[in-house]
Parts: sequence; structure tokens; C-alpha cells
Amino acid sequence: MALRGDKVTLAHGGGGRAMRDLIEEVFTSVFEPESMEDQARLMSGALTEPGARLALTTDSFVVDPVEFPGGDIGKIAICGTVNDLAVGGATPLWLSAAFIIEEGTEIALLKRIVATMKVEAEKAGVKIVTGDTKVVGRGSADKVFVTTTGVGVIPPGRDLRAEAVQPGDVAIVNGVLGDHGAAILAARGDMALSTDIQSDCAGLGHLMAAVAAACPGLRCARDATRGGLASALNEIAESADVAVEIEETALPLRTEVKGMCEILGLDPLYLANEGTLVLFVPEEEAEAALAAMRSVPEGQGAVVIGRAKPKGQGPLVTMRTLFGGARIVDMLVGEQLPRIC
Amino acid sequence: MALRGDKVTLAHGGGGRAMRDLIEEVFTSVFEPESMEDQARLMSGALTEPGARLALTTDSFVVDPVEFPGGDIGKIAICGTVNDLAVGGATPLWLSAAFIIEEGTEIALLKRIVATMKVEAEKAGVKIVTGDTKVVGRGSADKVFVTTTGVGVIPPGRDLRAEAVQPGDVAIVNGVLGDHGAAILAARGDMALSTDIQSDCAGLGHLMAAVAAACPGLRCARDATRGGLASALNEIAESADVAVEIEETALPLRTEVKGMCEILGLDPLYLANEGTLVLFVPEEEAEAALAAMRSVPEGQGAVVIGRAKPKGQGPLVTMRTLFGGARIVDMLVGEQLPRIC
Amino acid sequence: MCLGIPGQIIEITDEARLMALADVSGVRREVNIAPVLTGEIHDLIGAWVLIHVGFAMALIDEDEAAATLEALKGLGEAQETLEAMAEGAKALEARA
Amino acid sequence: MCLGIPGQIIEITDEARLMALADVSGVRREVNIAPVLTGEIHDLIGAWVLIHVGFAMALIDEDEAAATLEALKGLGEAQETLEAMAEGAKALEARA
Amino acid sequence: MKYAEEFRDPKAAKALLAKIAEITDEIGATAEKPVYIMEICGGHTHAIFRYGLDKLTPGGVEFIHGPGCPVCVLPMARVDECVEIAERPEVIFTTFGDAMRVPGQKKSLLQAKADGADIRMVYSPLDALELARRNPDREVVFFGLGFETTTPSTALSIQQAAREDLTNFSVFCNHITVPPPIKALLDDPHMMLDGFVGPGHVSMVIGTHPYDFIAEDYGKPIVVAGFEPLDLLQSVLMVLEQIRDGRAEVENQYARVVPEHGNPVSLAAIEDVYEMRPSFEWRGLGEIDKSGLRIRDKYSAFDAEEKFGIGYAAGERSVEEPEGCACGQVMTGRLKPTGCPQFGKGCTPEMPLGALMVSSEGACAAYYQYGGARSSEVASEPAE
Amino acid sequence: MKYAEEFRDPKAAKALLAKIAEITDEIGATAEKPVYIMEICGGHTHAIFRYGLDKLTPGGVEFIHGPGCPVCVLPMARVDECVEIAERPEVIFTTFGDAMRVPGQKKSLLQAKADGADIRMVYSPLDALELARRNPDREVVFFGLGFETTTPSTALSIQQAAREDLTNFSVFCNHITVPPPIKALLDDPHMMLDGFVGPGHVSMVIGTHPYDFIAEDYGKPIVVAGFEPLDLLQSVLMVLEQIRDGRAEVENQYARVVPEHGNPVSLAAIEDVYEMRPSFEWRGLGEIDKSGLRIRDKYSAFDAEEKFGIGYAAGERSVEEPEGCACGQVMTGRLKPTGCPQFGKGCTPEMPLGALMVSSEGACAAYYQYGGARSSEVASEPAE
Ligand code: SF4
Ligand code: SF4
Ligand SMILES: [Mg+2]
Ligand SMILES: [Mg+2]
Ligand SMILES: [Mg+2]
Ligand SMILES: [Mg+2]
Ligand SMILES: [Mg+2]
Ligand SMILES: [Mg+2]
Ligand SMILES: [Mg+2]
Ligand SMILES: [Mg+2]
Ligand SMILES: [Mg+2]
Ligand SMILES: [Mg+2]
Repeated sequence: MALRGDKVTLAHGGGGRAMRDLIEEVFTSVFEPESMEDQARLMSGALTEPGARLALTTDSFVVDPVEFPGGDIGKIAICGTVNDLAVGGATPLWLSAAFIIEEGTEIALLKRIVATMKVEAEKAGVKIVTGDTKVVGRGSADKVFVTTTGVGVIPPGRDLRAEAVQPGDVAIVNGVLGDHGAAILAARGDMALSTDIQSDCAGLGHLMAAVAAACPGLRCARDATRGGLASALNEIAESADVAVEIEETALPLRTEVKGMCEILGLDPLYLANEGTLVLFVPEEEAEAALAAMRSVPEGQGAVVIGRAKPKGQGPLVTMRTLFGGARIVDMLVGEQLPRIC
Repeated sequence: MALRGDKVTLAHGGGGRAMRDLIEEVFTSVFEPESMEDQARLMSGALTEPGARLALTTDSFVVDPVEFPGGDIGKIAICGTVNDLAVGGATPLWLSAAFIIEEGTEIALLKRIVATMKVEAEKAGVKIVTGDTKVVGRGSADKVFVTTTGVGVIPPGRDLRAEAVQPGDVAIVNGVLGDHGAAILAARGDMALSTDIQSDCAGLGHLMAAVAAACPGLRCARDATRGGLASALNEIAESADVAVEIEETALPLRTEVKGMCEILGLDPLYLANEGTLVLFVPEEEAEAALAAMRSVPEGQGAVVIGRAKPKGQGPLVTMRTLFGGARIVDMLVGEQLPRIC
Repeated sequence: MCLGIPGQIIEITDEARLMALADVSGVRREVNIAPVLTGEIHDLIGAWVLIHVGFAMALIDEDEAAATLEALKGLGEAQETLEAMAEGAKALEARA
Repeated sequence: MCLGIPGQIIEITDEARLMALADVSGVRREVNIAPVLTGEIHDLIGAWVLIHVGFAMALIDEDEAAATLEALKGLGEAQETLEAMAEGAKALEARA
Repeated sequence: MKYAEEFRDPKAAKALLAKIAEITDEIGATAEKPVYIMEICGGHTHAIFRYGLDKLTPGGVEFIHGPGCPVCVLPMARVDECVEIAERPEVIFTTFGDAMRVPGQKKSLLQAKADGADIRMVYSPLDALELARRNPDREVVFFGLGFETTTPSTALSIQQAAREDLTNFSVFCNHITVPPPIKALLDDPHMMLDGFVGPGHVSMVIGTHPYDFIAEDYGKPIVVAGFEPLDLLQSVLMVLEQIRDGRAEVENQYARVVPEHGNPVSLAAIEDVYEMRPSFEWRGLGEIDKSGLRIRDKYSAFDAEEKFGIGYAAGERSVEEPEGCACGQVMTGRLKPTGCPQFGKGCTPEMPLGALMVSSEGACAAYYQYGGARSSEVASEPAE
Repeated sequence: MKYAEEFRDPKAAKALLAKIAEITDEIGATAEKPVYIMEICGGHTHAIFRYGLDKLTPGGVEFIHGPGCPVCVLPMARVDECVEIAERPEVIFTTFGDAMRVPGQKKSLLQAKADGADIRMVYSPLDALELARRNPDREVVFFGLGFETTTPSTALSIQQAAREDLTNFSVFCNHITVPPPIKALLDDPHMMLDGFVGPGHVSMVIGTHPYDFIAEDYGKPIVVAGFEPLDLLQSVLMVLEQIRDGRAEVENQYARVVPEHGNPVSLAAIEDVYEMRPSFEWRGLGEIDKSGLRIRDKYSAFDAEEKFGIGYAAGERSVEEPEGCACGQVMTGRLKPTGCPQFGKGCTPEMPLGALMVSSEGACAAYYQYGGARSSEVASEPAE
């Protein structure tokens, strides 16, 4: 049944035929789930291996604007959850996707988002196996929110944990920092800035698989999303009971991102990333990790940015500045606000 | 760290310390997940039994108002997903919960919602093992949306499927219809109606377990949420390639729900339920099913409402009226709108 | 057209604006009672009215309702007698 | 206070309102150029300005910048020489 | 539910059906040559399908579904005007839920809402009045739709607004009256109706005498009926009895609610607030003389047509019906819904082409939803 | 980034630091008896911590963080007034991000936004002007905050609004001037400063002469400085050289941007739009004569104080500082942030008690974030 009109109305959320038509035309016709049943039934050999564990992670995605240079909310929704599985050491297998749609949203927009999701899911080798749609009134959502939940399997013996990080371990990132945050800030238009910066949004499952294979001693990894690299490092340092020191000169930053940060008085360490992770490996495996990362497209820019140190009385994360001075790299307080003074 | 202020601000979504404080004070301190890690790692003996399958289901909950007679969005978010697992024959084990919170939402409200979730999860015997929070600007959400994703295990040999329904099978509901839809309509206040109707919101995991144990021939079950009983029956009939006939006189309806339907010109068959399911069993197991259902609190009102018949040229679902006349019980078209004529 | 339902006035809520609370099977709503107000406003409490779009449009005439029902009941009983006779006849036939 | 950053004027966008596009490391923003407008407006294209809250507040004086840098560079080189000498001295000592 | 459930007794229904069958036989009506009885009111159409009465009555009785659904006879042009008003940024447009899905030329109100118009469903014009009180900086417009049953509610609301000096409340008046289209139908040379079931709730306001012309001038029986299934069956029986007896009278089956002379308060309010338009357009029926109401000049401050320079007075307003739509013929009883070439194909409740497919009162929607559409297999036998 | 990265060269920094150490020794300054140099501007405070300069300079040089953060000296009462204006339903309140988190008596602007006020962060007053053009039915108010660097931007925006006859744009003017508080500090009998690093971007507008009184009347050296780390180190060196030489002059390290007489266009705009208030309240410093600007009567249509009858002219506006807050002492250099009893306890960036903990320019926030707070273990050695 073809959909009447080109925008979502409340009727599309009413549980009736209009809803079913929307779901069929926009979602299931693309995702092709095993069946129309609300519940996916899954089995994988990996699951039954003795010692294997199930990994479960969820994220709601609320990016504004929903389409931006380098991606859209669908791409983030797949990559973000795939990455959360991958950085935990799991092999991403299955995803659920729940959509909250604002009345008046263009159906064409939904179709574009769903198309991106399909592409990214295929790239990541995961299946979208079940889903949900809700429609809310105008002004009760901002176009579309997507919540993806990911299920993966952690192979027997793999145990990536922030707690495992030891003094001396090396911290590595896979590429430039802050592109996503900067691209979104520009795309939002509030600050009337224009740039060619693209979101770094990318799935990191293959990268993690490569590193895990190459580095038996891999301690942990974390994608540096909201709160940026600074938050990821602080969380790891806190869990591991270590200090972390990074080198300002080692941080990979795009010129445009630096420019935007200078204009708005922002710190790129706190800008969100959607395809950038930081991982810790024992020093002796650092070269192997770098090589493994650089073997996949998402790891071309892999560099060592710092290392773990014994924890003292002082701050958890510090940065050696250009001049050898030290500054604290604390958790962000609230959200980073553009400032002029 | 105590939270400053009594309302959520955008700072609580920024990925920094304010966000962590919110998450700790409101969410993880109640749910007590195994760790602060973003990813839950799970294992259950049930999973490794040969023939067992994993069940995965997701739903976003967007109810307005978020607190209503008989429950709140947290209760629905737990029960709804537990029920989606249960009606598919799975034993609900683990839940993820993702929150999208509107700037300005009272933190006390969030705490009440989370408290309800904890209670309902305990009742249902499931664990909330991972979660997420996002904060969006005023007018970009309606107070709070909750997306829960449920993971369960389907025991070896159990295979509830709508396709399994055969002509002659008996349709049973566990209690009165339409209470949730009517309670929400009244609570919303648009129609300025007041009633004592309470949402029927309830977890049906134990009920399903009881029926599954008592009825080896159990074909399928479906919770009659959005779109009501009518939609659930139509979906089952369509999947099973059968017709379904229900008896008007057999439908359990509360007087107040009938009253509200009369006033607003609504049909209770299309009102949403959050604790009502319909299941199909072979005729010879109907008594056992009724007895099993009535053995748990949520099944006290269990009654037979109709049966499957061979499919013909005609409509999928029909209702024998009071007088023996027949009417089609079709899928709802859009959403049910109150009408005056 | 013109969905109308019987309800009972249970409370006067705003004398100036002629508003009262009506009860329909346990569902309450404020309705305007101007069309049915013929005497003292509080005399309407307990009265059954026909409600349409928030207005009490008519008082329900209990006697007329009873008369109609009586007639219908009569019909129903006559029908039962007829059916019983038919049954009896059938039974006799079967016995024969 | 008073975050200010150097940027280059690359285009006049609104002559009437004295608006121009400035480029800061590949990030572009419309700025008001009233404070730095002394001659023909289009002569500003290519000029480096100090930008604060969307206004070009000062023209950057290339000669002064070069002079300052020169002095700093001199210092830096002197320092290097000093260090090299110190190294040399140390090496000599070590050999001794 | 008192005064409702008593009138749903299956035993009495059986008796009534038996009587109906008896008289149908008596007057020699058969499925091939049936008695045509029009239920004027959409509410009756709804009840007939809701309880399956059409399947229970003998083949010799054929219901013809009349033009008594205000949503179904609403011309597309008026929906367009609603959308035009609703899309003004200062306006809160209020309407009964019924009108939300009616297709306009470009969009329905539901679609206009999705496009950003502030449109709210209300249960009563009183709720619109309350919205106006609470939003003094907005213009609250109520879509006044419906027959005589509903007209008093908007009249009384306008009077109340005037008493309160509410300057931000107005009514977009599209009220219509029942008798003129019936007269138009009776004047149609193709007309083949044998009797009428009259709209009980309209008569609750206007009484039974406005139908006298049906009996007196056209010699057709009419029984003013209630809305419960027994009401309807009894009324059908009464019509058949008149036919059998060769009578043509206005009878009142619904005396518990319908006073012979209607409701004086409501009639006075209508008279005070409204006046008859010279003519008004009905979807499927065209222009009908003296069939629609407008707000009198003394209340023009509450007239959305005046306030926004829109509507019937504002010139060009007729819009062609969509191609292939047989609504007019269906509404005049010349065609069964299933006889429309679009029925169930180009026209479904999901994508209605004509208005009769929109409202659950519309004959086409009722056929589609409750029986006619795919009902060849719906077995129907009297209950034991 | 041209004109920025060249001034971050570590080699040159090392040389500057060596020179600084040399002169510090020469003048006999030690950690126990240091030279006190105040960087007036919060931007300089930020840069010092951002690059760890305080740790790299010798113990004999002690930075005192001046009152040059407009957010830090903003009295609570003015935040309350912002909230009051912002909470008017017709108002779109626009502000730099800096002001969002400053605590008022009851709430910050961030909290007011969460409570429903329409508050928008902008990068420039030009963006507020554009919002006013695009929302003719709303009142757009811009929170004019900042020293002489920022004052021209609001003056020019008001002139532009006047040219366009924009009637829905106004500025809530809280602009302040740098020299008066410095004079107040110098007049303080407890004052123990030996020299100043002057705010380069303020001088870009007003030139260097407004600081002549520092050298001439108080005999203290001052060097107007740029904001890159080499600018700062060079300026510190220049101050130390003056001290060594027994000079007290106004020198200009930032000549690439700062003209001796400032920017004539900006000065003319300020003069046209603003006039000096008799006195103005500073958080932590109290009332200071002729230290704040108001909008001249000829532009009163664009003055939010006039438009909403709020602000400095409207009577009672002083609010007591929160108890236990030592902001005043810290801002006048009498106390280190770590010396405040609330520091890191009742006052943290998450729950700031005083304004110095809010802005990343604030001395307390800078200490907390970049070094002072928990920095006992932050090793710092010159880079190789
Ligand atoms: S099927 Fe559609 S087009 Fe045909 S008569 Fe009915 S409503 Fe009109
Ligand atoms: S720690 Fe807080 S209260 Fe103490 S001086 Fe600093 S800002 Fe003021
Ligand atoms: Mg996650
Ligand atoms: Mg994540
Ligand atoms: Mg993550
Ligand atoms: Mg769902
Ligand atoms: Mg929106
Ligand atoms: Mg689900
Ligand atoms: Mg569900
Ligand atoms: Mg379900
Ligand atoms: Mg998350
Ligand atoms: Mg809201």
C-alpha cells in the first residue's frame, strides 16, 4: 500500500494500517528482518562456545541536524552501537532499532536515514533484526530519534577492561580528534560558521578485530564520543586507578578543527567523535597495535598520544603542553559552551 | 556529588561531570549495574542449552502524560518489553534502558520513573544491565522517552508462532480490554473527562510461563498494545492464514471503558492495552490454559473470546454481535479519533 | 451523525455559566445544561439527560422510556412463548 | 577576556552593511568590517584582521609582527647556540 | 448503561425481527423487489452496521443510507478553507475529530497539522471557548460542523463568548439542516424510496413537525428513531406497518428523548445567532436552497468567515469532486457503495477518494469496515 | 594558523624563560619574596594555565590574576535581571555562552532556559540582530557584556538597528571599562603588585594611553601584551626588565595589533551610543566610580533597561555575595584561589558558589581545571 502524503502524521503511529504501511514501506522493506514478528530469534555458533559471553549495549541518538556533512543520524546510530560493542571486545552481531518520529517529518528523510543504516550495517557485518516506530506530535521530538541496541559475542578469553590498564601502557588513537563535534557545530548554523569539516562517523568493528588479533595484551578501548577524548581518558584512568599523561604535540587535529576551536573558545579534547577511539596496550605491543590499526581504513591516522603512569595525589589526566608545561585534562563540567572571553 | 538544581539542563547531557552525576544519582545508584561500563557482559546457563535461542525485542515508549493512573512511563517501559519477550515464548532475562530527556524535566520525576522501573524489573525477574541518557532542548522531546530493549532465552523446543494457529483453536484474553487506552485518554485531559479507570499495565512473564507449562500445544500469544485487540487478532489471522471470530458478548469490558467509548464514539477493540494479551491454544487445552492464567494475578479475568476458523474469501476477523449479526473487525486505519457524529 | 448518550447530572459546578457535572457509566464530564434548564437549577441533580458535544440537549422522559421498553418486553415474551410452543410442537413431532 | 583571533578577509558579502567573509584556518564566517575600513572596501580582500565577536577589530600590522618574530627568533637562536656550547662543554668534560 | 443497554436486548430483537419478516412477507417485498427504507442519519447507518442489522433483516427490506453524515456532505472547498485558516500562525484551529481526515484538495486537517498548523481536536465547542480564555494572545477558531443537533452548541457558545467579551474566539460556521436535502431527494425523478427512518437527535432539537412535508406532501412514512438497535428495529417495523396499512405519517419511536416541538432553548439560540444562507453546497448533492446557516451580523465578531475574509461569502469556493468518485450517486441511493468503480480500489479508508469513505458514518466506510466490502463470507444468523 | 602558531615556538619560549630566570635572579626575587605581576585580563589568565606558563616561570615570579574577566565581575543582581528579562514570554534573550552558567540568586541563565525561557547562545551581537529581523513578532534582547574590546560590537549593532528601524531589538548593557578597577586596586593600601601585563585586545580599541596613569601616577611598569604564549613570556620579561632598570613605562609588546591611539571607528561608535554611568557595581569589588556604560537617551529605544523598566536605573539591585565566598579577595590579589575556604569544597565548577569558578577565565576555575587545585603532582619541566 503506497503511503498517502509525503509527511508523517499521527495516524502513522496509531497502531493501525497506516502504521503498518509506514513500517513496511520505510523500514522492513529495507532491513528485511527474518519476519514481521516483533521479536527476533537468534542463534550463533559463537554464542555456545564455552566461555563466550553475550555483550549488550544501547544508545539513543538525538543529533541536530539529523543530516550533516559526513553522515546522518542513521549512520551514527549504527556506528555508535557497533563501536560500543567493538571497544568492549565483542564481535557485533545483531542490532535493534527503535525510531521516535515527529509528526510532520518527511518520509523521504526517513528513507534516506534507513538507507544509510542498511549500508553501515552491511559494512559492519551486523544485522538489524527487530525494531519499533513511534510517532509523537509536533514539538514533542526533533524530527527523528533513533535508539539502537547492540548484541554481540565476546570470544572466550577476551576481557577488555579499563581496570586492566597498567602504568607504562601506551595510549593510541586511530585518527584526528573533534571532527564530528566541529562538523555538527557548523551544521547547526547557530554560530553562522561554514567549513568543509566532515563528521568522522565510522564503524570501528573491523579495526578492533584487527587490533585484538595483533595484540593479545590489549587492555581496553573506548570510543571518544560525548565529552570527547578528555572524558574517555578520565573514565579509563579512574577505573584503572592510574594517571594518564598525553602529549599536546602528539594529538592529531585538523587545521579547520583548530580554527573552529580558536573562534569559539572551545577545547578540541572535549569535542565529540563518532569514529575515533583510544586504546591502551602494553608498551611492547604498541607497534603491533599501530600496524594493525593502519591496516584498516579507519585506522590510517593511528598515533601514540600518551601513556599511563602510576597514580599519585594529583589529577587523573594531564597533558604535557608544547613547552613541557603541564595542564590538567579534567572531566568536562557540563557541556562545552562557545565563549568569547 | 549532589545535583545542583531540581531540573535537567543541557549541561546534564554534555558528556561531562554533570552528566555523570545525573546518571549516578538518578540511574545507576538504583539499577546497580554490574559496572559503570557502557557494555553489559552476560551469561546464563539457559543460553548454552542445545536448541535454546536468544530473543531480542525493542520498544520506544512515548506516553503522554508520563505519569497516569495505574502507572508511569517507567512501568510501561519494563512491562512492555518484558511482555514482548514473554509472548514470544522467551524467558525475559536482561533489559537495556535508554532515556531521552527534555531540558527542564524535573529530576524528581526521573527518580520516580526509575524507582518504578526497578520495582517492575524485580517483579518480572529481569535485570536492567545497561543504559544511556541523552538530554535534548526544550520542545525537542516531551519530558522523557524511554527505549527498552529486552533479551531473553527461548527454551529448546518452544516455538510460539502466529503461523501455528489452526482453525478450531481457541482465543483467550487474560482480562478486561481497553483500560490503558481509556485511562490515558482521560489523563491527557484534552477531552476534559474524569474517571477512575486505571491503566492495566502489568508484566505478563509469569502468566506466560504458567500457560506454557500447562499447555504444550500453546500456539502463540500477542500483547494487545497499540491498535488494541483488533490489531493483534488481525496480525495473527494474517500470519496464520486463518479467520478469527470473536463473540461480542464474551468480551470483558469495564463499565467505565464502555462509557468513555460511548461518549467519544470509540471502539474498545482498538483501545491500547499494556497488560492484556490474547493467546491461541488448541481447543482441548483451553481449560488448562484458563486455569493456568487464573493461577497468577494478571490472569484472574481470563476468558475465551472466540476461535480460529478456516480462512475464506471474507474478512480476517469478525465479531458475532449481541444479536448474532456479524461485523468485520478490521485493522484500524490510522489512529482512532474521538468523534461526535 | 450526532452521537448522543444518556448521562445523569450529579453536581452543579458553575451556576453562572450553567455548567454541571454529568456521569456516564462512571465517566464524568462538565456539560452545559442551558437546553434542559426549565426550573430551579439544583432540581436537575439526579436528572437523566441526553448529552451531545458537551451539552445536555434533552431531558430523558422516564415514562416514555418505560412505555417503549414495556412494549418491547411484551414482544420479547410473546416471542418466547411462540418459541416454546414451537419447541413443544417439535418435541411432540419427534416423539411421534 | 576578549577572545580575538587572526583571520583573512576573502570576500565582501554586503557592501551596504559592511559585511565580509573571513577565513580562519578554513573556517569561514561573515564579519563586520566597519572598524578596519579606511579606504576602498574591496582593498580589504586579502587583509589579515583580528576578529572578535563577529567584528574585524584591527588590521594586523605585518611589519610589526615580523619585527616581533625576528626578535623572538634571535632569542631562540641565541638559546640554541648557548645550549650547543653547553653540550660541547659537557662532552669535553665527559671525555676528560 | 441506563437508557441504552435495555434497548439492546437480543430477545426483543428477535421478536422484532420476526414481526418485520412477517410484515415484509405480508406486503410481498422480496430481495428482488425490496422495500427501500432510507435511514437519513449517519448515526443510524453506523448502528446498522455495528450490530449487523442489515444482515438480520429480511432480504425484502433494503436500507438506503442517507445524506445525514455532516462530514460526508462537506465539500472539498470547505476543507481547503479550514486548512487556510488553520495555517495562519496566530490561529489555534479546533475541530471535532471527525473532520481531521476528510481530504481537501491539497491536504486534510491531519496533514495540515503534520505540516505545522496548530490544530486541536476537542470534544465540545466549550473546550474551544476555554482554549480561547487560556490563550488570549492567540485566535481560537472552532470548526462549526453538523446538523441541527450540533447547531445549538455553537450558538450557545457564541452567546457565551459575547457575554464574556472574548475577542479571540470565532466559529467557522458550516452548519447545515436536514429537511432540505430530503426534499431534494424526494424531488429527484429517480427516487424510489418507500419510507424513512428519521434522525432522532435532530428531532430532539427541532421536534417532529419539520418532517410533516414528507408524509403530507410526498405521501411517505417516516418514523423518528433512537439509536439503539431495538430503537432502529422497532422503527423499521413501524415504517413497514405504515406501508402495510397504506398510511403516511410522522411517527415518533424515540419519545423518551424527542419532544414533539423540540427544545425551545436550543431553537431560540439558533434563531438568535444564525440565519439561513440563500443556498449552500453539499458534496455529492450540489447547491441546495436554504440548507445552510450563517452567523448573523450582530455576532459577526465571532464569525471566522468575516474575521479572516474566507469562506462562503468570499467568492469562488466550489471545487470539482475527484474523478471517478460516485459519492453523489451513493448518497442519493442510486448506487450501493460496492457499485462505485473506485470502491476498495482507488478509494479505501487509508486513502479515501470520496468523503463517504472517511467518516465511520460514511456509507462507503461502513460497508468497507463493517460488512459490505469483503463480507461475502460473513455468515449471519439470528442468535439463539 | 598565521599570526598565532608562530608565537607558540617552544625554542623561543625556552630562551625567554632563560632570560626571565636570569633577570629574576638579578633582581633577587625568590619564591619566598617574589615579584608580583598581575595579568589584568582573564584571557591572559586562561593562556597562562592553558600552556602551563605559571609552572615554567621561576618561583620568583608570581602571577596575580586580575579582575579582567567580565563574567567574573558580574554581580549576581545583574544575572537576576537577565533572568527576569529572559523569562518574559515575548523575549528571545541572546547571550554569549560565557554568561550561561553564572549563578544568579535563584538561577543561572542555563537553568532559566531549562525552565522554559527562550534563551539562545550567539557568537556575535550581529546574530542577535539577525534574529530580530527574522522574528518581527518577538522582542530580541542582547546581553551586552564585556570590556572595551566588546563594547564597539554592541555600539555598532545598535547603530545598525537604528538605521534599519528595527523596533524589536535592544541591548541589556552591562559594559564596563578596564582602567577604573585597576585604579581602585592601586589605591588599595594592601596592594603589593610590582607590575602589570596589560590587556592587548582592550588596547586594540582604546590604545595604550589610558594606562599612562599606572606608570606616571603609581610608578608601576605595564606592558600591553598579546595572547599567544610567547607574547605573554616576552611581556613578563619586559616588565621584569623595567623593574630591573627602575623604569615605569607603558610598553606595547602587541604592536602588530595594538595601535597607540586605538581604533577610531570603534571609539566613535562607543562615544555615539554610550555614556558613562556615575558608578557601577563589580562583583567582589563593590561600587566603582565611572566604571560602567549606559546607552545614551538618543538610543533609548534600543535600551533594554528602558524597555523593560529593569536594571541599574530601576532601584534596589545589589545582592549580597554568597556566604563564605572570597571572590573579592582573590580578585584583588589578596588571596590565592586555593586560599579560599570554599575552594574545591562548597565551590566547584559543577556547583560554583562564586563567579570566579564559573568562567574558564575565572582564576578559581583556571586553578581548579588547569593546575592549582589538585596539581601538587603535576610535574613540569621545560621541554627538550
Ligand atoms: S467508494 Fe469512495 S469514491 Fe466511491 S462513492 Fe464511496 S467514497 Fe465516493
Ligand atoms: S573558590 Fe569560589 S567562593 Fe572561593 S573565591 Fe573562588 S569562586 Fe569565590
Ligand atoms: Mg551504549
Ligand atoms: Mg556510545
Ligand atoms: Mg561508547
Ligand atoms: Mg514495538
Ligand atoms: Mg522540531
Ligand atoms: Mg517490541
Ligand atoms: Mg510492544
Ligand atoms: Mg508486542
Ligand atoms: Mg551511551
Ligand atoms: Mg514539552
